[in-house]
Amino acid sequence: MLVVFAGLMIYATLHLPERGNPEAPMHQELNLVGKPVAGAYFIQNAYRDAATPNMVTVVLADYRSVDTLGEVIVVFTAGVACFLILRRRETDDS
Amino acid sequence: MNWLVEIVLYLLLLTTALLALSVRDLLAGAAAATAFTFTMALLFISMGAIDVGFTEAVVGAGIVGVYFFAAIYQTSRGTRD
Amino acid sequence: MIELLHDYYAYWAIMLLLVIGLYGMLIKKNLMKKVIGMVIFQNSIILLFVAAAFKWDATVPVLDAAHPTENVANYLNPLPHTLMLTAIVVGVAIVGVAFALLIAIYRNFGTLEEPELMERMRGE
Amino acid sequence: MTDPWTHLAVGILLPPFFGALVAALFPDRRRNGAWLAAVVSSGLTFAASLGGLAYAVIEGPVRYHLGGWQPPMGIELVMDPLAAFFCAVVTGMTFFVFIHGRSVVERETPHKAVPFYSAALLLLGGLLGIVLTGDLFNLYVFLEISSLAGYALVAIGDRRAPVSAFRYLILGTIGASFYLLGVAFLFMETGSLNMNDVAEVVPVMGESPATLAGLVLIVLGIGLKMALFPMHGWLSDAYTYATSTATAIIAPIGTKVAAYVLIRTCFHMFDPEFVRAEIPLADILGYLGAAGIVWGSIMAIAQNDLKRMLAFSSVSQVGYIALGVGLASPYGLIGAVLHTLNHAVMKACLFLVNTNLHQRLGHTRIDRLDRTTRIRMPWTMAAFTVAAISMIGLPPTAGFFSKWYLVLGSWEQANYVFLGVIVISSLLNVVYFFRVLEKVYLRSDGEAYDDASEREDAGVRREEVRASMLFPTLFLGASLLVLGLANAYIVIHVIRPMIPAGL
Amino acid sequence: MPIAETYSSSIPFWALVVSLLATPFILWSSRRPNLREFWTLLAAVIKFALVLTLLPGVREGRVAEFVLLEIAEGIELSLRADAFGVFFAVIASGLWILTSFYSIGYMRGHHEKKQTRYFASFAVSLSATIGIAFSGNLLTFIIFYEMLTLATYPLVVHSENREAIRAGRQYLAYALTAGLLLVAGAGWIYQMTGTLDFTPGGVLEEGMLSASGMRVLFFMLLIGVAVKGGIMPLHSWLPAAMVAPTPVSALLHAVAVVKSGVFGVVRMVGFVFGPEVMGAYGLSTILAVFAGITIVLASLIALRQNNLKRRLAYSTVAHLSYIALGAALLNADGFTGGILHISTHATMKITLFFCAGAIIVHLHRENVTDLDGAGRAMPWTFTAFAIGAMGLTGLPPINGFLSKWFLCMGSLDAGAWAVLGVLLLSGLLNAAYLFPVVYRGFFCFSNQFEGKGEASPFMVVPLTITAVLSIVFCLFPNVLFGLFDLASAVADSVLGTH
Amino acid sequence: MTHKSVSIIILVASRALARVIQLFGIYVIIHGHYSPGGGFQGGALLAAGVILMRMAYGREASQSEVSTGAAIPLASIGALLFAGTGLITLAFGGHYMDYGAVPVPGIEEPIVRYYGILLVEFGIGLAVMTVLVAIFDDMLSVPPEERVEGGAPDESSDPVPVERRNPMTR
Repeated sequence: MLVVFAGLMIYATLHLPERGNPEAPMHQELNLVGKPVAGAYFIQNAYRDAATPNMVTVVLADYRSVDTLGEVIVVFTAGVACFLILRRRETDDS
Repeated sequence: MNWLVEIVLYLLLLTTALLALSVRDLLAGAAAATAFTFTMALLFISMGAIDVGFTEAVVGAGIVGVYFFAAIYQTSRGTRD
Repeated sequence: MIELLHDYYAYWAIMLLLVIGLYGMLIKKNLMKKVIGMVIFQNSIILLFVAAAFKWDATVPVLDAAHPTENVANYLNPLPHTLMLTAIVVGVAIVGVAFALLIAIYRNFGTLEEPELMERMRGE
Repeated sequence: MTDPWTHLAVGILLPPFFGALVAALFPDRRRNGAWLAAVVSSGLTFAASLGGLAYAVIEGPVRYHLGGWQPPMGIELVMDPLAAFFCAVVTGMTFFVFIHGRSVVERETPHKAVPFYSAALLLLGGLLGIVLTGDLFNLYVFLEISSLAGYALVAIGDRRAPVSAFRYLILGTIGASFYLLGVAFLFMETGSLNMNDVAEVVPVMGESPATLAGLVLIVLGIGLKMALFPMHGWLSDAYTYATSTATAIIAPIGTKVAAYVLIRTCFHMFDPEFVRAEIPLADILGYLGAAGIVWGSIMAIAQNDLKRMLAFSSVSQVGYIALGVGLASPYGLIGAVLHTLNHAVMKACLFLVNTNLHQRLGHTRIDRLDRTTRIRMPWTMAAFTVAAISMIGLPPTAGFFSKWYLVLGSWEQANYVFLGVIVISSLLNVVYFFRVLEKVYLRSDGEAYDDASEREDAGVRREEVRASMLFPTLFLGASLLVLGLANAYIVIHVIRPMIPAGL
Repeated sequence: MPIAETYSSSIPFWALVVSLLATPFILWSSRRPNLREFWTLLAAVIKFALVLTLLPGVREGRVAEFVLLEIAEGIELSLRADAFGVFFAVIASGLWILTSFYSIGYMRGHHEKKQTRYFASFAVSLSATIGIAFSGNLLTFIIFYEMLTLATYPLVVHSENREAIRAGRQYLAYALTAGLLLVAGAGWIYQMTGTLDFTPGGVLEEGMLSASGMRVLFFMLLIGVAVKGGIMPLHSWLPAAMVAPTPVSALLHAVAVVKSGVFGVVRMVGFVFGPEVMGAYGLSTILAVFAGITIVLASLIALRQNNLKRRLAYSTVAHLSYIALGAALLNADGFTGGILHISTHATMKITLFFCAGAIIVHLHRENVTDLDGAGRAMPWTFTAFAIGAMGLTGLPPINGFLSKWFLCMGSLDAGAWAVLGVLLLSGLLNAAYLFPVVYRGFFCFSNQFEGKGEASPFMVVPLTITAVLSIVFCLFPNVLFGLFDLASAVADSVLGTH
Repeated sequence: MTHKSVSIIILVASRALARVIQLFGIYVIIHGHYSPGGGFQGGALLAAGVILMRMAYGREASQSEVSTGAAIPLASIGALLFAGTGLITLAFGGHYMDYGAVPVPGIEEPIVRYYGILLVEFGIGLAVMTVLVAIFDDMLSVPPEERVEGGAPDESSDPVPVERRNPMTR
């Protein structure tokens, strides 16, 4: 079954845009219906918007800051989860 | 030239992945998994994703590796499969 | 054919990795092996995103005066990179919780082998 | 410049997260503070959801741009009636379970009440994020928040709980990763992560195996999270071995939100016609749902533990929702959405009853329940009765009406299999609920029915659970009747506006 | 087709809920039996009075309507007190008063347990029955139909022994399956017509479905209602349910529940399918065949029953099919006779059950063969029993004669000789299984009941009243409530004749 | 792992290395605007330093940096710093997380965003560091030799087929 799955996946990838092609939809400035595409916008405007050269940082902490907030909360959740699962009595101060 | 390096890295990835899953010593498996993530980090960097590569190196090879060892330390090391 | 190989070999390798990871998660009987499979599985998806962000002849997404930003093809797409930063962190969090569960299981049942575990659970 | 009420979108999302973070600050001896944080924040977000629902229904959908960035750049929250409705359902149930849980949590998870509340709130926040977000990747992040919190909540419980939690984690991760893989395909094909953009681009782009693969992977991943029929294995153990409050929190809402994503993906992001024409995805979903309904019911009959029975019944009820989605018609959607609400209320009520029983009796084994149970806890059992009747789907309780719409939808498409399944499963529900009711209300076989046993019954003291636990149970039970009678109002004013134009 | 003038009135609603409102009071005063039964009687009297206030309007051809709320999209929870509904409601609520009195005597005389649950369930059942009577559309009907199922379940399992629990399970299995088929069928009809309102003459039209589709739909709905109506082969829960206390058997299993079933059959035939569709697709023949077989078979089985209540139960099964048969004839006399039989059978059969209950409580006898000489101990009771038996057989001057007369006329009218034969044959069979009881009571000498007098007046008075009513309604069919006019009005409205 | 190592080389090397790693971590957080790195990577590095100390010196080491009991509340504060920043922007009438909406006199909007990002990165760093350490602590909260108590399987019926040797000391 896994082999079949692999075959199907590889078949599906054949219809993806070629790797590294700058003409791929996600690298365009406008998409098929004429709306701006995020990646190009970030490259062009990141420094202007936040005075920070590292585009990844800007995207991370400004454009998509809620993703990052979610990420921090995921980490926090993991901490709470491990606490719940593993820790014993140590915090028992009664 | 660049993509030759990449192919080597891909092959390394496949090797380490299979190795990590097939060895019977879990500690060796964990080491292989760490190698896998580290190769992954190299591959990221070779593709120009320096941030991702850096993170993968710190986290995958560092923190996750430590967690692996700690978990194995807390449980058992041998396995039948 | 070479063209096809050149354009798509990365994806194929990624799909192979994916299936290897899936195999580890579903077929392997040792729970630690399942976690290793999970790491492989997640990383292969991350790799797919990063491979998708790749453009030939482009530079890293850090502003560089030598490359004007007007030409988008000069820089790699920073969006997937950002997403994958998050995905890596999420992956670590999951692995951490998985280890916590493994330790808890081992404390309770003294084994991480699935068949034995099932046997001992049935005894409850 | 913007209507201040549009901030309700983010107002729904934030309280649980702040609540979780603040709750974690309390030391164990101040655990009541954590409880208060949980109740207050879930109450706040419940109020905000109701407000948001009213706003979305009256004023139309809200698109809230987080960080002030336009959608393809930034992330947007979409608070349309569908999303607000699901938020209200999810937060409402959690709110009542929190009120109910105060003493139970302390007893069931000694010294860990604080992280318990924190994790529960994170679960709630994650689910709300899934519902509200309009961004594919953001959804993944929230999905993982809720999943991680879910694993943690499931892992505390009896000795077997970590094992079931680990299985849940493996399958949940596969599900979430499939989802992410699907997102990768869609992203590479369309160049956008915004659901709205994807919805616009896909028809222009035309069909492509890669897009289809993306869709299938997303549905597959969400199906895993939703415990859709062949992928339901994790659910029963996870619900059974967890503590009762944890189950009461997760069970009513966890699978519902996955169902929501399914609705969003199949009807909003992709044109329903596309879904129907390219691959019989909707049909497959429907038939899987039907299979799940029957399978879950049969398994529920075989169980001896009340909690486990309810868990299998969840598999079956999720099947109803999938069946409604699979019908891919207005009636099907109405049925699915209405059933989400009804089932959430029913399951919350039933699991609270389960908790109450566990609190007083120390077990929830069906073969050890008898009429003294009812004499001791008459109100709890009354709530159970109402909820059971609703689960069976008898009028005028809420459960009947969601089935009614599903029946209408099945007739509309002349799908006799679905129709038969709905009928048969109701009968199976009768079997497993009346088995309990008979035990609780009637004498067991051959037991003497005379004055002596009457006196014996009179000797059993009434020891109902405390008011803070009883009130939410009864409230949910009573609201089943209200929901049943008010369903037309809900359908016309709230659910109708959700139906996408394409259907 | 006469368009009934409708007016808005909340009386049907109040008539419906009054017994529902009494339920909490009944539960609350569980420790004070007198107060508890006071509530029951109060509710019964108020309900009857409210139903009676609807009567004049209905006789003038006006229909009280009350829309409570929209119960599902496009469908309202509407109560319509049309002639047929009021007809049924008058019978059910009127007999409830008598049954309540009788229950008090019976339950106390028999030292039954759980009397509070009993009275509460009884009150809810009555509400559901009135709801069925006044239902303005199929969905409302289904809602009350299921409510009735649930409310009577505690009554069936009342004695909580193994037999009762088994009977309860059987009852639930039959009734809930039936309810689901009704739901499914209702969904289909709504899908086709966009309405579920009960319309005189039917909502379905020829050509809406293929012949086989129409038959399937008819079977779904028929099975749905026929389970409660006890049409064979779906009758078997009814004799099993005779383990319930006798007043339950009397009111619910001779009047309210089973009559709800046949009421539903008539509603389906006359108000959903309509005579044209019924005739065009041969559906009436199907119904007639089932009903006819039921009548003969059930009568034959009744002959073999020694347990008095079971014998009466099979008799009930047979007589319910009279009503279905009347509806299946699809002409004015048939309809009138069938509908009239709802009322006539109610008074007669309740008399018989009351008698059986009195015998059980007072003489502790359940079998027919043990009743030698009982008539001398309980002359009133056995006289009443004789009247009921005569009525069921179809002898004048008991009202059973009247309805049977019309049924026979209808079958002649329709040229259905087989139906006529069935009716006559069943009359003979009725005599064969009922008169032995009377015979044993009065003419077989035994002194086993030496010194036993009549049962308590709580029981004797109601059964005397119902027996007298049986006679009165034959001699003066329009007296008090104008039942005959109502029945023929219903027939007219369905068939579109004047 | 849970106790102080016996090897002097490990002790000295880890102490030195840990400080370097932590310093580098702080640098990575602050310099994330210009080069790869940011709150997460820096936080992970800081955590790595602490974990290294704990691995070498036992569980009680470096408690002053991240104490075991206070880790989760500290993480909560870190995340609150992040989420609270968004709340401030909301208070100034912007959308959630719209740093530009905060009117800081004399500073242009992009610069406000610049500092907003920095603030957020600190929050991330704090949360990530503490949580990663907390998970490590939790994993080692019960040393292997004590773990028989409280729910280990019945030893008499269980032949203990698993290795109990400490994999780290081999």
